Amino acid sequence: MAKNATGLDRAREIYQDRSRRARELKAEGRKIIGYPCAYVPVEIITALDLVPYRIYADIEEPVTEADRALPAAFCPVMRSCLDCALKGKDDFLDGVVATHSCDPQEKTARVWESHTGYPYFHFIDIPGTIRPEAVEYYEGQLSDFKKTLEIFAGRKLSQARLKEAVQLHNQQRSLVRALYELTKPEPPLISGTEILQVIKSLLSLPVAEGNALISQAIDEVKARRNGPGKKPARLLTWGATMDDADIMDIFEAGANVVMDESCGGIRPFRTDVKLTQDPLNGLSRYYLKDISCARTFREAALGETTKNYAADIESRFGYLKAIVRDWKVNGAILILVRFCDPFAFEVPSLRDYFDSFGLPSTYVEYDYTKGSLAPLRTRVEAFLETIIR
Amino acid sequence: MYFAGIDIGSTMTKAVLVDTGGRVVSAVKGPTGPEHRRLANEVMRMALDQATLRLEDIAYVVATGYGRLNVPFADRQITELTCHARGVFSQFSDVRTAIDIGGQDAKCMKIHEGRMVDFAMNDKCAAGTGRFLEVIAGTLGIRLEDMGGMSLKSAKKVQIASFCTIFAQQEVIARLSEGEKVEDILAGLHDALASRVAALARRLKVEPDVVLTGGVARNAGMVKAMKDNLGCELLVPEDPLLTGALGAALLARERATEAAARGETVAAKARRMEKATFFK
Amino acid sequence: MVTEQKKKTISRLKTMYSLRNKVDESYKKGLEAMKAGKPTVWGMLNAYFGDPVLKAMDVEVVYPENYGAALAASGVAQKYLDCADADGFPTHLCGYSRANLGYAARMMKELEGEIPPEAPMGGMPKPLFLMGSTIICDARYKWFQALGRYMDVPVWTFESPIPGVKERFMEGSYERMIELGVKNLKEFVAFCERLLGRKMDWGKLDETVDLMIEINRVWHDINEMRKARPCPVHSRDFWSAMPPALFLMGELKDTLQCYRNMYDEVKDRVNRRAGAVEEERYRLMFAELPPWHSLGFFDRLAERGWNFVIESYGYHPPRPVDLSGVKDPLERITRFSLEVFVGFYKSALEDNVSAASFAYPLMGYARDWKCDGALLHPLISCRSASTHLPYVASLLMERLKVPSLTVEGDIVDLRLFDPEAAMAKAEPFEETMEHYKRIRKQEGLDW
Amino acid sequence: MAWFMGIDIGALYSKGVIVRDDELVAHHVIPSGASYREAAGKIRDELLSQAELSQGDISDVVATGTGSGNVYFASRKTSDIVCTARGIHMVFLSARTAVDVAAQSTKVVKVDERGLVANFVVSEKCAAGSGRFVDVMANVLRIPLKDFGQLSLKSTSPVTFSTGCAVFGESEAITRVAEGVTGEDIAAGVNKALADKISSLVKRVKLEEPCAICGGGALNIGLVKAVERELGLQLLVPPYPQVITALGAALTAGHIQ
Repeated sequence: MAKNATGLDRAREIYQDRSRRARELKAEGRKIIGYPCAYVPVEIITALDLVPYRIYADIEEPVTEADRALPAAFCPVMRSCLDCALKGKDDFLDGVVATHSCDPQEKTARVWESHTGYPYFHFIDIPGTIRPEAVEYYEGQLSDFKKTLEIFAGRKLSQARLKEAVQLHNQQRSLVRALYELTKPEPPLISGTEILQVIKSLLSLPVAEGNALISQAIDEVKARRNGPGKKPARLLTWGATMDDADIMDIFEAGANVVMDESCGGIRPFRTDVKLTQDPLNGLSRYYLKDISCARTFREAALGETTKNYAADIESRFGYLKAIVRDWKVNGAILILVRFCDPFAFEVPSLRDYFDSFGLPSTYVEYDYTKGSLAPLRTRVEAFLETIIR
Repeated sequence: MYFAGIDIGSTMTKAVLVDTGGRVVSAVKGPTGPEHRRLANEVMRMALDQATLRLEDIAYVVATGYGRLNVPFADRQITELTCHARGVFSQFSDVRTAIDIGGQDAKCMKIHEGRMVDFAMNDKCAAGTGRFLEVIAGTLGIRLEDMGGMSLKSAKKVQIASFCTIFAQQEVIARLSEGEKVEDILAGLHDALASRVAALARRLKVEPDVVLTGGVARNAGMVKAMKDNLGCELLVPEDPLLTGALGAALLARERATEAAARGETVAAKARRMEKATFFK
Repeated sequence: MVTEQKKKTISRLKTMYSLRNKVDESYKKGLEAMKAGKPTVWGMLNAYFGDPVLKAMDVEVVYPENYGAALAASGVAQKYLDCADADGFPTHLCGYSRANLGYAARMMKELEGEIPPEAPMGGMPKPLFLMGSTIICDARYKWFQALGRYMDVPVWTFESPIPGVKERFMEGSYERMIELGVKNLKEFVAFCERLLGRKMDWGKLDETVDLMIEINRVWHDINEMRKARPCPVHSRDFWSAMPPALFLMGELKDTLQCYRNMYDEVKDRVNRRAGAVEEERYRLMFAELPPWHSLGFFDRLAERGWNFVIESYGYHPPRPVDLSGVKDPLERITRFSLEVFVGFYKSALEDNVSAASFAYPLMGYARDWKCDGALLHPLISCRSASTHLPYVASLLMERLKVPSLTVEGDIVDLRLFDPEAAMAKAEPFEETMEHYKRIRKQEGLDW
Repeated sequence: MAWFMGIDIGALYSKGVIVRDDELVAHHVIPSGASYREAAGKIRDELLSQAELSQGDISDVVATGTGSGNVYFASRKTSDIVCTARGIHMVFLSARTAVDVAAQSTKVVKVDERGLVANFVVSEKCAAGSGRFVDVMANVLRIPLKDFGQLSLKSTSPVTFSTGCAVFGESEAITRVAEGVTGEDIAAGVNKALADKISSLVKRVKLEEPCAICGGGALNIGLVKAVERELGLQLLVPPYPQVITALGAALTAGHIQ
C-alpha cells in the first residue's frame, strides 16, 4: 500500500485489498475482531484496544466450500461470508462476533462457530421488537458480550474507556454524514462509488485511522475541481447491503447516486449513539432501535390496538422522505439479493410509501454473482429511461 | 439523411434504417452467435446494401438489445424496453401495454403517449421466455416455427407440471411415452409459458390496446394462449422480430432531430466499423 | 404407477383419529365464531406462548401456516400466489406467506372482507388481530407486518430468544430470558384485554396452562415409547395427532383424555412388541415438513420395512420440566416455552454442537431413537424448514455414521415432490444403510 | 454360458449392453427421442445384431434409468444407482467412488469392496450440475458437443462462471460473449463451473479413492481434467463411459442366476 496515499486514493487502495491493513496491524500485535452485521456494537471492541473489522461477502469468489453446510437457496451474502471463512480468507481474524439479526445470520453463525477455530467467538441474540422488555434483554446480551470480550482481551473495560470509544465512533458517524452532505449540491461533489469505497475502508480500519481517512477525503473533495459531474437523475438506493463498486457503477453510468440507505452506505452512521450514564444503555437503544434495518419489527405505537396503514408506513419509512427532500432525489432503486426475506417483505409497502409522495421507484434483485449484474444493468437503464424527461 | 437502429438479441441481430420521414428503407435479420460485433457489422452492412447506402449516409445510430454495448459505430445505446415501446407505438398509436417475449427474456411495458412509463421483466428463468419453447422443440425434434400451428390442433391440452425448462423437458418425454398426443402437450406448454408471461404482465395492470411483439409473437399458438390467459384481444405487428430495431431507428431519428434543434450538427459523420472496445 | 395401496401397510393408531378430527373442528369453530360475530385471531406457530392466553380468553385462533397447506392441497394456492406476485412481493418469499398475502389481497381488495368462495375448509375469516412471532424464521413476523397492506388489523409480535449455546450458560442469562418472556406476556394480556374489552380470567388461565403442560407431557411420553423396537408409532400418526398439542386445539380436558387414550394404546403395542409396520427392517427419521399431499408414499416405503420412528422436531413437545412450584401462570408458560428454544442447549454444549437451535435436536433424535437413516425433505419455498438440512446431514454422518437421503419438495407447488424419483432411491439407500450399520458396529456405536 | 442384457433408458440417451461371463459382448447408445419404448426396441435389436444373437439366446434382461418402465421385454427394473455401482465395480475393481455425469443429473456413488452401494448423492434436478449444462452452453456457443472438451483445453484464461444455474449461466455466457470473450475461454469456464458443482457434490459424501468418472460427461476431456484439478487426483475413465449403468443392469441380471 503506497505510504503516501491519502483520502480517496487510500480508500480505493483499501477497497481493493481490504484485509491488508488488518494484517499489518496483526503483525504489529493488534488483535482483530471480525463481525458480519451492523448490529455488533463496535464501540465495545474499540474500547478494549481491539480492531473491529466488518466481514464482507466476496461477489468475485464462487461459493464451493459453504455448500457443505448451507443450501443454494439461502442468503447468498451469508453463504459467501461463510465460504470465504471456510477457505481461510479470514485467517487473520482473532475472533468473530455473530448475531441473530436475521435467520440467515443466525444459521450461518452456528456453522461458522463449529467449522472455524478462532480463539474468540461470541453470539449476540437480538430481539425482534423494540418493546422495553426487548431493549432490556438486548442490553443483557451486550453486557454478556462485554464480559466475554474483556476475558479475551485480558482486561476490564471501564465506563470511561467505553464512553471515549462511543465518542470516537460518533465522530465517525458525523464524518460520514458530512461526507454525504457533499452529494447535496447539483452536481454532487463526490460519487456514490467513491463513498462506497470510503465506507468500506472505514469498516476495515481502526476507528481513529478511519476518521483521519474520511477527514482527508472530505477536504480533498471540497478542494477538487473534477467531481462526478451532473447526470440526468439523482438516485436513492435502498437495500440490505451494498458492497461492490461494480453495482454502484451500473447506477452511476446514467445517474448520480446521492444516498445509499444500506449497510454499505449511511445506515450504520445515520444517527449518533446517546452518551448515557452507563454507556450500555445508549448502545443497546441505538443498536436495537436506531439502525433502520428491516429485520426489526416497528409499529406506529407499541402494542397499538388500532391500525392505520398510512401511519404504519410513515412510522417505518418516514426518515426516507426527509432524505428524498433534502437530497432532491428523483428516483429510488430498491436492490436486494435473492432470499433476503426481511427486506423483501418490505418492498411493496416501501413502494407504496414512495408513491404516496410521487417518487418513482423500481425493485431489482440479483443472486450475488457477477453474472447477475448484466440483467441489473438493463433494468436500471430502463428505469432511468422512464424517469428522465 | 438516414437513421439506423440495430438490435442485438441473444439469438438474432436485426437492423432497420429509416429516412428523414421515419419511413423504413431497409430491414434485415441475421443470427447473433458468439461474435456479436462481427455480426453487428455484417447485419449493418446487409441493411446498407439493401438500401444501397453507405455507412457515411447514416446520421445517427442507436444500438439496443443484449449486445448493444458492442456496436462501436453506434452514437447511443438504449435498452430494448424503451426501443420496443417506441417500435410498438409507431405501429399501434393506441397501445397502452406491450408484451415482448424474446429468446432470452420476457418484458411487459406500460406506454403512455408513446413513452414507456413502467415495465416488468423476466430474464431469470428460461421457463418464462421464448427459450422455453426452443428447448422443448429441440427435445421433440420439431421445428420451432411449426410448434404453434401444431398446438392449435389440440382438443385437450396436457398440463405440464414442471416449472423449470429442464424438468419440463423430462416431463414432456414422459407424457409422450404415456401416449399423450404431441399437439396436446404443445398446447399445454404454450399455456404454461403464456400463464407465466401473463403473470408478469399482471404486475403492471394490463390495459388495452395490448400488443404482443418479439420473435414468439410469430407463433400463432402462443398468441392464442396469451389471449386466453389475459382474457383480452392482442395486436401483433407485421414483423414482430423487428420491433426493437425499428424503435431504435426511430429513436435515432428523434435524438438527431433534438440535437439539430439544439443547433448541433448531425451531418452524416465518418464512422468505421472498427473493433469494439469493452466496458468493464 | 402404484399410488394407492389396497391394504395399508402402516397400522394406524385407533386413538389418533379423534385427535386428527380436532383440526377440522377448530377451523369450523373459527368460522362459527366469525358468524356469531366473535373475534378470531390469525396466529403463527408461537411455541405455546400466545395460545394458552387466547384459549383462556375464549378467542379462536386459525393458523395461516396450516391453512397454506390446505390452500396448496385444494389446488387454489396458485391463484393467490399470482395475486401476491401482482402486488410486487418478490417471488422467492415463503410460499405460505405469498399464498396468504394473496388470499388477504383477494378477500380485502376484491371482496370487501368477504371470504373468497373458492377458499377451502370454509376459508379464514378476517381476524381481530395478527399474532406473529420471531420464532424460527423472519417470515413469521415480517409476513404479518406486510399484511397491513390489506387489512388494518393490529399485529402482536412475540419475542423468542435464541442465544448462543455457551452464552446461554452465562450468569443471569436464563433469568433474563424468563424476564423477557413474562413481561412480554403481561403486555400481551393487556393488549388482548384492550382489544377484547374484557379482563383476563386468571383462574382460567392457570387451569389452561396446567392442561397445556399436562397434554404435552403425555404427548412427550408417547413419543418416548417410540424408542422401542419395533417402533409402535409411525410418523404418519405423529403428524395426524400433533396439532391439538402444538396449537391447543379442542376442549383441553377432552384433548388431554384423547392423548391419554393414545398413551394406553401405544403402551399396549409396546408390551405386545407390535410395530407400526409389519416388519421393521429400517428405522428412519424424517425432517421436517412431510409431503402432506402424497403421504401414501410412506405406505410404499413401509412395504419395504421402512419405519419412521421420529420426525419434525419443531412439532415435538418440549421436554417436561417440573413447574409445579411456579405460581405465576405467565412464568409457567415462559419456562415451558423456553424448553422449546433452549431445551437442547445443555446436551448440545456437552456434544460440542453450536447449532442447538436447529440442527442438534435432530442429531439427538437419530441417536436416541437409534435411526438407520434420515429422510430429508427440503422445501423450495420454505427456507426455515430446509436451510439446516445439509448441516443436519453432515452432523449425522460425522457424529453418528447415519446416512441421509434427500428428496426435494415444496409447500405450495406440490408437483415438485416426485414420489417415483424418491422410490427409485429406496433400493440404493437400503444398501447404504446396511453399509453404515457395519460402520457403526466397527466404531462401537450401539445400533 | 449365458448372455445377459442391460438397458438404461435415460431422459436424453438410451444405452444398452450384452455381457457374457462378465465380458462385454455388445454395447450401443442412441438418443431416447420421443418414445422410450421405441428406443428400447431399437437398442435391443442393434445389440442382438452386434452380438449375432437372437432374443432367445438372452437369459435375462434388466432395465434401469428414467424410462425403465418402458422396456417391455425386460424381466425387471432396478435402480440406476445400484447399477452404476455394479458397473463401475466390474470395470475398476478397486474403485471406491463413481461420478456419473448424466444429461439430467450427476450422481456420486460410493462403492464398497463387494460392489455394493456404500453411499450416494444425486445432484438436485439442476441443469447446471449435470451434463446438460454443457449441451446448453455448446448450443449458445455454436460449438459441436464432441469438440467442446478439446476446445476448452485451448483456453488460456477460463471465464469464472459464478452463477449456479444453467439458465443464468446461459445469459452470463451471452454477456461474456458480448464482452468479446472467446469460445474456448467460456467452454473452459463451463467445464470449471460444472467441475466445481461436481466436486462439491463429491465432498458431500466424502471422496474415497480411487475415483472413476462415467456417463456422457466422461467423454468431455475438458470436464474430466477440470474435475481432476478440483479434486486433486487422477480419475479412472472407463472405455465406454456412457454404458456403465447399463452394464451394471446386465450384471445384476447375471447375478440373479
